[in-house]
Amino acid sequence: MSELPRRIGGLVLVLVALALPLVLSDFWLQTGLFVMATAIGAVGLTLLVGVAGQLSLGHAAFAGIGAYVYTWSTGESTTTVSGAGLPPVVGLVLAAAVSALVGAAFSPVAGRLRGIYLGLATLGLVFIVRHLLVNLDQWTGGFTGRSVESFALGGFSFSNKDPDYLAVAGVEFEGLHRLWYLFLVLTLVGCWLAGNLRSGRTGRAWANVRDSETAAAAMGIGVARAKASVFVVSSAYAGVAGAMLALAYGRIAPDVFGLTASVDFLVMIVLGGLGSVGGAVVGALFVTALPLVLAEYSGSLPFLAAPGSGGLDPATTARMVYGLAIIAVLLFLRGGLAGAARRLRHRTSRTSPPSPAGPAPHDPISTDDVGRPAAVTPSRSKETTR
Amino acid sequence: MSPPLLSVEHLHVVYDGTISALSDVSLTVDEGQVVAVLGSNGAGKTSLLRAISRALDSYGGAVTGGSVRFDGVDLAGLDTAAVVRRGLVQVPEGRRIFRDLSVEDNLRAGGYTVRDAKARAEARDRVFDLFPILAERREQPGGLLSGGQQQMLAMGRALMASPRLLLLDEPSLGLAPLLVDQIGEIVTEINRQGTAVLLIEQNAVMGLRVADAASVLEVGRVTAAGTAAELSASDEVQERYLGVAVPVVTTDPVVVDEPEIPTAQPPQQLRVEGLTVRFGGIAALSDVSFTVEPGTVHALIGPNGAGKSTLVNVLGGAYRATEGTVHYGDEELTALSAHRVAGLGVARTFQNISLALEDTVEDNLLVGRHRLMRGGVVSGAWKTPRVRREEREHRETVAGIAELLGIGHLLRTPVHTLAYGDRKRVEMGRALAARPSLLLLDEPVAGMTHGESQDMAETIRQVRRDLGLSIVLVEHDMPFVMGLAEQVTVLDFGKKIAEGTPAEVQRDPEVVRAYLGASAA
Amino acid sequence: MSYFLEQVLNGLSYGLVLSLIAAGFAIVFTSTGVLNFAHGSIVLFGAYLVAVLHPTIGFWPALLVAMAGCALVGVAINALLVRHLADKNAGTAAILMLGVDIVLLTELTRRIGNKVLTLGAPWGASVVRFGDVSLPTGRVVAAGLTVVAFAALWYLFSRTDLGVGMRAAAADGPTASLMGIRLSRTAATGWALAGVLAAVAGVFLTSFPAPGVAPTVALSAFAAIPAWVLGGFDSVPGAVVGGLIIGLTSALVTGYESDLAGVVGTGFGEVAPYVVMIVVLLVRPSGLLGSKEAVRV
Amino acid sequence: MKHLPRARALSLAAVAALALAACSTSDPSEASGSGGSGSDEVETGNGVTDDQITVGVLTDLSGPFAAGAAVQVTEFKAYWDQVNADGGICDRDVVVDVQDHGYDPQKAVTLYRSMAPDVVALQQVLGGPTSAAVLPLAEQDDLYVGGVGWAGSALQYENNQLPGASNAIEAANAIDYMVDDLDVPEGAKVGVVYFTGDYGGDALAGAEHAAEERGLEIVAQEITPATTDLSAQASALAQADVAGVVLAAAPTQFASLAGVLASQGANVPIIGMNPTFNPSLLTTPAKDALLANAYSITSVAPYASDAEGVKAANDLYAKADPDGAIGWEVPLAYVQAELLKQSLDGACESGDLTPAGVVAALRDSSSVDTKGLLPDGLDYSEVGQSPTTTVYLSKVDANAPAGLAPVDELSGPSAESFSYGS
Repeated sequence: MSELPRRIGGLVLVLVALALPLVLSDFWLQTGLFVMATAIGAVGLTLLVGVAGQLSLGHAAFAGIGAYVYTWSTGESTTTVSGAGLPPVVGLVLAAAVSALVGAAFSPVAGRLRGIYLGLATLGLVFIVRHLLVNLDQWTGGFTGRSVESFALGGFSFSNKDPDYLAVAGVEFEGLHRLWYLFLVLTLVGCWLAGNLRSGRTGRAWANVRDSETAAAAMGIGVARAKASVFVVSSAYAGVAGAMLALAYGRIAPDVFGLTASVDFLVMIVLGGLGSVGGAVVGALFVTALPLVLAEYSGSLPFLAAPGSGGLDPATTARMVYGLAIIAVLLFLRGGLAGAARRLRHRTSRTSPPSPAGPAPHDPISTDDVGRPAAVTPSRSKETTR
Repeated sequence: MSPPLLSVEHLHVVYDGTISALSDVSLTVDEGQVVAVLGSNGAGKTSLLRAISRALDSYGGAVTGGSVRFDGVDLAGLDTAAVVRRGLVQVPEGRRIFRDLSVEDNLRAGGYTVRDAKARAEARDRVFDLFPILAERREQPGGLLSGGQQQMLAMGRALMASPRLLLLDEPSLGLAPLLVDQIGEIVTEINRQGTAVLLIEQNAVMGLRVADAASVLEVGRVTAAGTAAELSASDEVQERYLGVAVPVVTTDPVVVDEPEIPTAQPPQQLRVEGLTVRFGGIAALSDVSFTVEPGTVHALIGPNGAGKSTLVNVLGGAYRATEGTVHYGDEELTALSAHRVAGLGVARTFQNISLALEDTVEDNLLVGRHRLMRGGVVSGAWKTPRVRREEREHRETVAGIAELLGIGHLLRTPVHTLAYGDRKRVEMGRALAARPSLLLLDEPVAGMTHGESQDMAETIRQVRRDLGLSIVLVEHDMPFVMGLAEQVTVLDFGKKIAEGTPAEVQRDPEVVRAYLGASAA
Repeated sequence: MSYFLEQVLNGLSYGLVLSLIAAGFAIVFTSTGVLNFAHGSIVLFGAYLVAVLHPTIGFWPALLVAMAGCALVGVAINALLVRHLADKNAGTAAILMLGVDIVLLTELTRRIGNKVLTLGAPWGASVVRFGDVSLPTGRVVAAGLTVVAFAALWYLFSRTDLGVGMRAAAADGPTASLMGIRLSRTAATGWALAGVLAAVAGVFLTSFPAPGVAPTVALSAFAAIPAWVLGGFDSVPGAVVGGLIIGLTSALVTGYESDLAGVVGTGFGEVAPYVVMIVVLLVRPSGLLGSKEAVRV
Repeated sequence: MKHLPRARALSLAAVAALALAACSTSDPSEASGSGGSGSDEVETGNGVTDDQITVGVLTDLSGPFAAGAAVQVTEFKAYWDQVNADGGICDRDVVVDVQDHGYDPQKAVTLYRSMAPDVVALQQVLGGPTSAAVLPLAEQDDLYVGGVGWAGSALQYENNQLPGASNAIEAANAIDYMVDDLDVPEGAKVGVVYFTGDYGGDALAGAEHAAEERGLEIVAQEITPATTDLSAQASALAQADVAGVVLAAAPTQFASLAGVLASQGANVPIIGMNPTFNPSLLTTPAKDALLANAYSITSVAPYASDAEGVKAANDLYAKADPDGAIGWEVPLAYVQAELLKQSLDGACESGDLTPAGVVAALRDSSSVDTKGLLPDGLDYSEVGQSPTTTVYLSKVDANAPAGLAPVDELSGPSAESFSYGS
């Protein structure tokens, strides 16, 4: 049984995550906040795309809605933008709820479209939401966006104030440190909930809808309902992720939730391994942290030209490395990072025999459902025939 | 003596690294010969052709042993296109014509490898001579042709490459007896013009009539081989494909004790009345009526393409009826969506197993419990004590079901590592897990060995006895049905042609004709 | 009235350029099942090649080289990357193309810098007048060349063996390979065709009335996605229809922005194509001319 | 195994208890008085050691503005090298820490976090969305941020230094110039083509104010940076029969708009805002149209200006990178470094070389001169208003260095009457 070592490993990770703010610099703390925020979004998306097989390129739209709902509901009204001035906790709940509602409203569209058609329809959602965010400027602050109130819980603020000074074991705990713990709790709870959903009745229903809507219906699963529920859940995750991003930035603008962000979410879950909650988190770490770390440290790589000297400068190299890393993972790691990790575990643990290569992970973009088989997928059906 | 044109030696084929499709298959085709390979669904006939054409890759299969030699050359290492260029061309099962392309363009695609314009024109003239109807309809999209014409187009398309050996995969599939005879004549004519033919057939009579020699393939092995005449006379072939010699096992009257796992509700009467289903103008079922009494096993049989699967799909709510009704007790199934039908206690299996491959057997079985569980999204996410308890209870239940089906030891195993027969059992277990009062089984033993079929038959009997439910059984395998069902409905070309007890049906001249072809009647 | 007419002509000519890009998406998709997120970079690459080469070899030869170059890049992407994916499915292929896009775009951006590279197109900034309506000459040439390109595509697909083979492969790959059609070859041809179309489109996206080659051109190519989708994923004629609809929509929404701003806000021209796309998909889930097959069990 | 969750909960509680035990809410640094004093009398803080001052630059070396940013980085470095050669500031050498955010706000915020503890000021944060993300954080940290662009929205931050007149002032001056010198009659229509966002929005606000003052009517057309073909916008403007156009966009849009307008026979003046002109535009097909109709208004003196400061800047750049691209970035980079130097000097003099001290020094200066790089008498003492109302007007000219021939320094009546927040 690999359960026990896994749990111990998880416990160690949590303890390390708890201790990290004691030693990390602001750069790493800020990076960690972004990673945790995007991880929540990626977990939501992996439920939608990986588990239930509903391709979405519009995840950032829901994150944007969450971010703005949080910012508006917790913000104070000023001469240029309005705000409801609600407590931050309420704002967080509202962010999840409103995103979920929009997800529910979109689910009839999802019911009609499949595969890549659904993906590109959701792509449209990103542009429409962005348009609204820019134009509804009395709520959103328009193109330039608006500032975000810091999080607070019962008089304790997750910023540099209230209390003005807080130290743990001699390390001063500023806003970043405090937010770290808030985000850690949200991330752990988010992953735990997603894991429960995935392994329970709901997750089985979603997976069956993905594999075959006909078979799912024959098992008594209401296909339309299952699709709606997964859209709602994943949108709620995106909403929370958006609120977390808003907190991590301190100021939000519509451009943060554009096409790039949507695509990044998708890259996270594909790199991580579709349908795997852990994979989504690792994917978020990879996609979010790698460019930041490369940007920060590429200057110390010896073989590169100095910025502005016209040669292959660190920044360009960092971006290239990021692109090449994506390509390399897809070319060499079956089932993404989670798949590679699974194989590594099998190889290292003597007790379990090396399992044969698993089936190709489910492919949400495959056109099997809409018409012709994609040649990349040499029409291998999920069915077994002899 | 010159070497045979095609020689297959000790061929082994495996799919997905686990599922064995062919074991130690050997056969030869000589220049100018017609050789038939007979076998039922899932016997491995198509895999054999794919192996010969080097087309296994795209289906996840691989040759793991043995060799295929064509004209003395080992085909290993060649790709499909190279095989075609050597003069070995296949007509795939189900015709697979390019529906959006015109007849002419279909032929053109067939002649893709022929670079010489003159040779191509000649080949086309030959095809139009052989199939005048294709010349008439050359401008039309292939999809608009009738079934028989499509078969002709598929054959003509292959002949465009002027092959030395033509591989035909079930050309008689779903065709009316008269057309089957016509196709048989065409095969003979093609052969007379100098092309050797390897013919794969379920229709043993048709296969044996045109072939010089034949092999019988059963679950990936050659179980009989010889000249066509020898095989026609063989009892085994008669028994296997005609179901003639099998004594009818009279099923004992069912003693309904206290069932161990009671059904949710007692089974109801299933009434199918005047059922018609059309797909784009083509009638898959016309005016079919029958009744399944509560607690009985009712078999639906008929040749390939008779409409059996369509019927199951209507019963399960996957297809809409064009006309007619289906009632289960007081409920009209034809008015309900599939998941509501399932909610009434109607569960089904699929002909092509439809399981979540990455998940364990236990998780797959739990899917069947879906309709009986109550945990929602919110309670499931937070794993409330009630949800935990429910999950535990249902896991215990499906463990019991797995034991009943003999797969208890596989509960924690991912499905993709299982052998074919076990997957069929998981599929059945998932349906049973839904605690149905009516179970629809779509070809539960297709592709199983004789021994496995016998086990499955025993399981089905046991299930009915222990769970006291009605079973509608769609099967191809006649002897299997004869030993199990109380009532049999025979379909052919979407129409009901006979009904009665197994013994009655077996003697019905219509049934014999449908199964054996026009000339046998 | 002439204002309206001018917007319509503008929209249609821009739409034809979009349809070249959309057709590239459609051809790659039908021949290899890949959602080519790097297509925009390939369009930019084509324009960049013309901009770099035209001073030495002249505009038209440079265009020919660019067409060949883009075709080559496409073929190389397919042969070196797509065919070697660890998980051969359309989802990972799409993400792979994102990776390719990042690499290509970064390098091109670095090379272009903040300069506006010019193409040296012979038509310069001239315009053609039809009565009181004027249209940039480049657009007229674009329309003409696009019509020629689509005529050539039609000829290829309906009159040549290769084209018929590609259609057969797109319709049913495994069966086509049983006819001796090498799928690797049809796939390579598809990528090459898309590259050629991309180079042509790149030239017209960056020549007058656009000022020249800048990295944002890769973004403009994204505007062709709604055109592709609403035409139908697997349909080249659909790409033409989709391109025209999207071109017309953007031109009219932008041209009448001041009248529309009260209703839909400013900058709606960017969003309108996606709105049209979603509406069309809801009415016809597989696009206007996409093939739809009955879903059977 | 079943009680592992409980074990986890227990350990969590243990950690929490430990953390509480180690907690403290009284600041030790407050007790020890002013920390970090150097050996001399000057108080120091982040980014300043006994012999070194570190200033930060967050720029875009891999995104859309990479090329222009590279020019500026080169000029920055050359400038500080020169200052260090002359003895440095406050007896310390100045070191520039350049980081690349690639026009990505997420990177900008993260890099800011890593840089903030180690710099005394941010000489430059390039880009609208990136500086919008960084400015509020820098304001919390009381850190000087230089030359973000010229959008009025940045004026509200006390720590922000704007190099010259804001976009609204530029646009208002553009309208004034059209009326006063280009014979645009009262009652005429003037087009404003602007980028969505703070840059364009600010320019539109200035133009609208001026139009009201001068009795003109505005025809506004919003575009995005992805709009490179302005046919539709040009047609709409020609249809409205505008007598002039103000453009707040980027070079590609400038060329497209000028070309299309001319091709439609609308030969009206087009005045582009700050970063809208680029010498390479004169190789495009729109060259003739630009030469005939295009003007540029800048907050910083153009490259071809013969002011002393501009000459110094250009010479310095020519020495640092003889093959480098020339353009408006050169004087801008120089003057940004110069402005920061003046603030650092001021902070040094007042004995407070901390980040807050640098901001205070900036806000103390009500009349800054920069040897003609920026208009004289810049007033940074009023937070929220443009430091000047004077701008530079140039005409596109193929013979001038960097393609712009200086015409005039102007401060029009409606630019002077413009006020933020009114």
